[in-house]
Amino acid sequence: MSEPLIRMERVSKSYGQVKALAEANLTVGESEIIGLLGDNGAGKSTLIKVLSGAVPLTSGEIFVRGRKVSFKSTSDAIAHGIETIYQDSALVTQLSIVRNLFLGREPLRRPRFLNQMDHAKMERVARDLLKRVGISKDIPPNTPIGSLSGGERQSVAIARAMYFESDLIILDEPTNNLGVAETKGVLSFIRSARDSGHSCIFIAHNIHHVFQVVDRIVVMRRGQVVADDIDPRHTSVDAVERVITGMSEEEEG
Amino acid sequence: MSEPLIRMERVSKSYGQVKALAEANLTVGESEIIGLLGDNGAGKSTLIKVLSGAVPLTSGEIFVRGRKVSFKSTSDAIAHGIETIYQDSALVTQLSIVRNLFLGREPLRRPRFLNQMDHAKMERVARDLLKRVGISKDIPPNTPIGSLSGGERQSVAIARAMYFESDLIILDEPTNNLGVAETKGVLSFIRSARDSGHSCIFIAHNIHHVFQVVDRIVVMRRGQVVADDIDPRHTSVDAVERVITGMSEEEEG
Amino acid sequence: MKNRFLQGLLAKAELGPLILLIVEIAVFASLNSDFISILNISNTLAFTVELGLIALAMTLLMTSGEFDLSVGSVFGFSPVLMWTLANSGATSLVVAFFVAILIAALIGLINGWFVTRLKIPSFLVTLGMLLVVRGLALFMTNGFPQRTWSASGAWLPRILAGEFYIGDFRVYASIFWFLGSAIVLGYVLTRTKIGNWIQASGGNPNAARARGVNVNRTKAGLFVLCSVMSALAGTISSIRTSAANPDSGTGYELEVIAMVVIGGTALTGGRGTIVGTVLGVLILRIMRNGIVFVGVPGLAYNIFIGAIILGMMALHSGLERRHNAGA
Amino acid sequence: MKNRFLQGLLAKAELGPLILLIVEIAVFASLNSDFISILNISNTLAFTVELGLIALAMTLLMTSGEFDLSVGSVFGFSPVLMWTLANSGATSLVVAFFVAILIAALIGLINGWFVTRLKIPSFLVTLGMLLVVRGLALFMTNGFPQRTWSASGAWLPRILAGEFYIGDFRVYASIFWFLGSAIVLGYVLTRTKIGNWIQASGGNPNAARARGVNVNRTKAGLFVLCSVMSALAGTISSIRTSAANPDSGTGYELEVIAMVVIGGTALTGGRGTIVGTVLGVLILRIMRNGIVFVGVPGLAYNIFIGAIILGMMALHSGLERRHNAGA
Amino acid sequence: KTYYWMSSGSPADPVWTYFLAGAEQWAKDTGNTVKTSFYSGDVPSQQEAERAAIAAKADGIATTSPDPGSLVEIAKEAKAANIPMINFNMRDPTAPFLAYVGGDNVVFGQNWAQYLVDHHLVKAGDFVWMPVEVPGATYGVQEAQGASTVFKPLGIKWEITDATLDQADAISRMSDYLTANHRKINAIMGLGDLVTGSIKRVFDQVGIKPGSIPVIGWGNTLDTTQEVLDGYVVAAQWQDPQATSYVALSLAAMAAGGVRPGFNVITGALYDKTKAGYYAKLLSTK
Ligand SMILES: Nc1ncnc2c1ncn2[C@@H]1O[C@H](COP(=O)(O)OP(=O)(O)OP(=O)(O)O)[C@@H](O)[C@H]1O
Ligand SMILES: Nc1ncnc2c1ncn2[C@@H]1O[C@H](COP(=O)(O)OP(=O)(O)OP(=O)(O)O)[C@@H](O)[C@H]1O
Ligand SMILES: [Mg+2]
Ligand SMILES: [Mg+2]
Repeated sequence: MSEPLIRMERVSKSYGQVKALAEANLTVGESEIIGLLGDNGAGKSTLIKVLSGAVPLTSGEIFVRGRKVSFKSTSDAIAHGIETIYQDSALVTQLSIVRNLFLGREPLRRPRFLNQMDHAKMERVARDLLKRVGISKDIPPNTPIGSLSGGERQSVAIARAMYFESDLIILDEPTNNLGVAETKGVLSFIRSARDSGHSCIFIAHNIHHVFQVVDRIVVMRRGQVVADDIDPRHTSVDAVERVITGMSEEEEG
Repeated sequence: MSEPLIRMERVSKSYGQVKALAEANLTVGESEIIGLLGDNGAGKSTLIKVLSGAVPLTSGEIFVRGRKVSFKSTSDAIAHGIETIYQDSALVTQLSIVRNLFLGREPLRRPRFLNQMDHAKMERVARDLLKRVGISKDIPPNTPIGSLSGGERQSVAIARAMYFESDLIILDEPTNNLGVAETKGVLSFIRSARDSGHSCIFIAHNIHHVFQVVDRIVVMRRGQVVADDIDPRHTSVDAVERVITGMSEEEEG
Repeated sequence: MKNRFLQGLLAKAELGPLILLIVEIAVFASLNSDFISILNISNTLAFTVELGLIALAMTLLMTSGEFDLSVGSVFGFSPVLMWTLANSGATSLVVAFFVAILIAALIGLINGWFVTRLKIPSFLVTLGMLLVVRGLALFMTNGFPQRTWSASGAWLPRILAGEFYIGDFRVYASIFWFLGSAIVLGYVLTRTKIGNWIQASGGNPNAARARGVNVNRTKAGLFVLCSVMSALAGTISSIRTSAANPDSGTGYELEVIAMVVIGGTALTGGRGTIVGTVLGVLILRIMRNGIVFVGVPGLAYNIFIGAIILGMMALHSGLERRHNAGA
Repeated sequence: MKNRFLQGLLAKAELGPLILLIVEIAVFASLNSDFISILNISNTLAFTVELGLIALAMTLLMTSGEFDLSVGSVFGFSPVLMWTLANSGATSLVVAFFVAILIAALIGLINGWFVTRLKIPSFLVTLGMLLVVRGLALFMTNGFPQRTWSASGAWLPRILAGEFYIGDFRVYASIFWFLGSAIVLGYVLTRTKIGNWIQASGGNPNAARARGVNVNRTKAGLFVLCSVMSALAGTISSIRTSAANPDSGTGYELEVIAMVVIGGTALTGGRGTIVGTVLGVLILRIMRNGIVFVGVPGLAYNIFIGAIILGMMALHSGLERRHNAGA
Repeated sequence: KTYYWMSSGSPADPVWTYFLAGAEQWAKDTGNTVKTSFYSGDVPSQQEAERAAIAAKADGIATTSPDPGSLVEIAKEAKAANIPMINFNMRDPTAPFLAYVGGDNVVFGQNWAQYLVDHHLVKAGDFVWMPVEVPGATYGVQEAQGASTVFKPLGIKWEITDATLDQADAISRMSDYLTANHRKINAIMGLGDLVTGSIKRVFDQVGIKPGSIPVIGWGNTLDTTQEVLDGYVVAAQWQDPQATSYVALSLAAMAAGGVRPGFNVITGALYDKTKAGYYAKLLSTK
């Protein structure tokens, strides 16, 4: 077997006394969609925060395509092709949709006087993206995030990940506040990302959503990965729920 | 038919140009659980914000047990027995779980010197409540909210509504960030609330959750109530989804 | 209950300032042995507790997410008003005192009204109020300091700022006002319903409002408290120093806020500690006193005060980080 | 593009201050006809643009969620340093100027370092720095004002603060510095990548960091900008008034922050407007000038300034509310 | 030996730099340690510091009074602790100091007003503008009080305005006032050194010719001596700032050595164009 895209080995993370991650292992292959499940406080968000450089790990190692990496900040992870959509969809409420979409990766235009942004391009791309995630078309791209509904905000965060097609896209509960139409948009986005050669980690509490798209299900409990090779095509929702709640130890499909 | 607990008539609400509510009507009976569905931006949160006194309505009328009311603030609504759990689970991150639970309704103890709080009672009740909502028992009640996971925070907000048993409990997407075990806790709480004579409005995007508990489904679209008498026992999930997305106008069960 | 209270006192937020204070005292004492003489301690305490009274009220106000730049001007204005009334023969000193306190309360109310009703940032409101009150003091007196007849016989001055001797140790009555206020306000902040409301108002006003907490009234009340305590401090100081100058109190606002913040109260609201403020008050005042002892040249005085504030903050942040290690 | 730029200028945030400014000018002009005389306008502009330079930089800094209380002390310190070096014969005036600017940049860098690396609130850091820098200026000069040889021939003073006459209307070169800075900084804030980063750093620093924005470097850079602009303003002012007093600039920090806030920039960060700041600068300076013209009693000056700040804020908030009606 | 030199003034006030220079000169000449400090009119802070000096067992203290009457207790405590305390520059007659060195602000104010009247620069019914750095500070209050004893009987009106201790701001405010009121102002009395020393810049800014409005006031800075020579200021008050500090510390040292001074030293002189050169020379050899 060749080196996977991502390999996390015996990764631990403590917040003071709380052991949020206890020697968790995870691999993600090329063009693979992983569904990461687990109850509240299982450590899912912490795992992907470590992987995206948002918090430093206490111990353990991370490899990208077999090369050991050490992320000091999210920019490091972004530079390695890891793009993340956080659970609390980290948007700047005062800024407009367009500005949030391109924050940190603003397209520039000539003349490069003081790095001016290419507003025309930004707006064009934004309109297109908003349509793709199914946000209603009457919201102009320069609306401030602060006046959007919870679901609309989530959609903006998704649109951002769509645009910056990275090797690995991590989505922490992206469908949480989404309605029926928007959810369909996200799920189809995940599928098309895989089809064009990207990998995804998809965290969600709605197991039905996970079952619809992922190639492989990973379950966490109390900071550890307790099952990492559940095939959604050969397992029932109920069986996975039992693994999540720990009612049947190590039951896999 | 005698007067229902809540009757909202032709309620409208505009944010500047945006018409978030356009003459919406809603009734809630005694001991009834309403499931409020609708896509992102349909106006669900706005409707219940108006009902809970958080935002003033632009036009329309609200009746509680047939008496016309006008809520100037959330305290007015609370005084009329309407308790709300917001979508963004309005907690104070700097304060502890206990203090958040009782914020605004602190139990006092004798001697009433400067209204001292009854810490002993508060902690006792808090421990009990946290157990009932299924939060892991090793979280002490004086942990600050800021160090809880997203789902744990939601559970705290639920616990609060459980304690202050009001006539009407409004839950705006309470199961969003919840895991399997916690979701079960919330759903069973809703059922037991009804059984003890309280009414509930339950907003969720996960239709499966809604189907498990509610007596009646109300669907909103573009600021209006487009269906208000769907019986979950005689309708399929798919049929409701079509009403939500507007693919089959006015289709009811 | 007692035990838990003590435990609360020694919570992490106060540890940094406590260590700072101990280090500071050790350094100054080693440089000049007269530094911990009875005379010097008594002397330092006198003015310290006056500023401390303001800092205590400011702690609550800052916990609720606001602050008040007008405290220094009220500190100067209130005694001037009191003595002007008393000297003019219009009223007795006692009545004049209560009138001054009442006017101060009114000033606080106006601050609170502007901030909570009109939603103007407290920075601007209280800066405007600072100018108005300072101007009023000057205008009312034509710039002249007021006579402060030595009021040794009257009961009010005795209660506010009378001298007592405990052996050789001279204390002013004001220290009891300070200690009393610290205990009551510390109790209010940590143990009572109002305290819960204050913290919630500063931490997440929308959430607090949604729970039925009257955020506006809470904040307005704290503005009033802050003004009244400043007026009390000003009156006490004026009686003790027998001076009532329309200019006194200039610049105290920044010093008081610095005391509160050094003590560990968050500038952004939501988290406050009275014990920390008491430590912060001592840290800053002892620093000023110690610098006189060490004999820093007059013109370099500010360099030292500033450098020490920066140094202490760096140390403070180091301690905090060690405490929260792993986060 | 041009059109959109103009449209941006007249966005809602700036409407309130614009109306205030127009009302203010109309009121003063109707009360005293000399108010809009050429002499008075030229007089008013001279000092206005000097403070304005600082306010422009402060706008960017406050948009990024920080502020700087040490600007006034740098304003005083830099010219004193420049003249001390030049007068001692150690260097030429031009070299001395660049040394002073460099030292100011260093001061800004230290502020930025303390705030971003040690995570100490900018209030405390810059308050400490204010004291240190002010103390340095006093200590270095022994408190004596520096001789400012009338440098009419030299090119640097001419470029910085030379006089020009347009008919009877006297303008100083500094107005071009101000206008130039306003245009460049307004452009940076609204049209460039850095501007986007500045707003994001103030609005939600965690979100910005998660997107790979270097929040710390952005803020540190703005602290440097703020110090350098203060130094520039101080030097210009010193050349114009031929005075280099170690204490000049005292209290400017509050006035500058008030200008920025009146213009519509949020005290809490995330939202800033250069056009608003230009209006805010004019509003406050014209108010000070106009009050003298209307002839309020000398000692009541501060009462009026304060009351007008409060009144304007009330009006401002009224306008805002009307604008956002329904929300 | 260790002496404390404690000023109620502001380090920003140019005149105080000359007072300070006198104290430093004395320290150098005598080899004693002099600890200097400024309190900018903050009474409680100054009282606390004076008590700290007493607690530190100073050999002697030279101090100015922030406010007449405010150092009574302190002087008593110093006396009790056997520490000689000399009052200089700002007099506090009610406090039991050993001696006073300096001028009398009330008399100065009176002299300025009298000078204007005697030289027919103002007459009954005229208006005099009195800018001051810090309204309410004792020196300005006392000077205005002195001037009023002359002006009031003649029906001469005056107004005190707030210039601030910041020179750029002071020039700006004074220019505003002068632009607005130049038609009604008959004379200007600068109640402090900073405002008097800024007159030339203000006149130049507003375009008023030197001498067209008579100016009188403090003259302890090179700026003012130059203004007198150039005709902007008709007469200015000299106060011997360096000598005042020097003599006050000398008296303290003398008392510390057991010789108690039984006298006060009164300083000051009003100079015009003819004598200004002499004082300019005195000041430039700081
Ligand atoms: N900043 C923090 N400080 C202290 N403890 C933390 C912090 N963040 C998370 N934790 C703790 O670490 C554990 C794991 O949290 P994490 O957010 O990774 O869970 P999760 O699986 O994402 O849960 P959820 O489904 O509720 O989002 C929890 O017990 C949580 O309380
Ligand atoms: N404060 C506000 N200012 C301006 N527009 C707003 C505001 N709050 C809501 N809206 C708009 O009103 C409409 C209804 O919003 P609302 O939050 O009620 O939707 P919702 O049904 O709760 O959606 P979701 O499922 O995403 O939470 C949306 O278009 C939203 O953008
Ligand atoms: Mg999570
Ligand atoms: Mg909603």
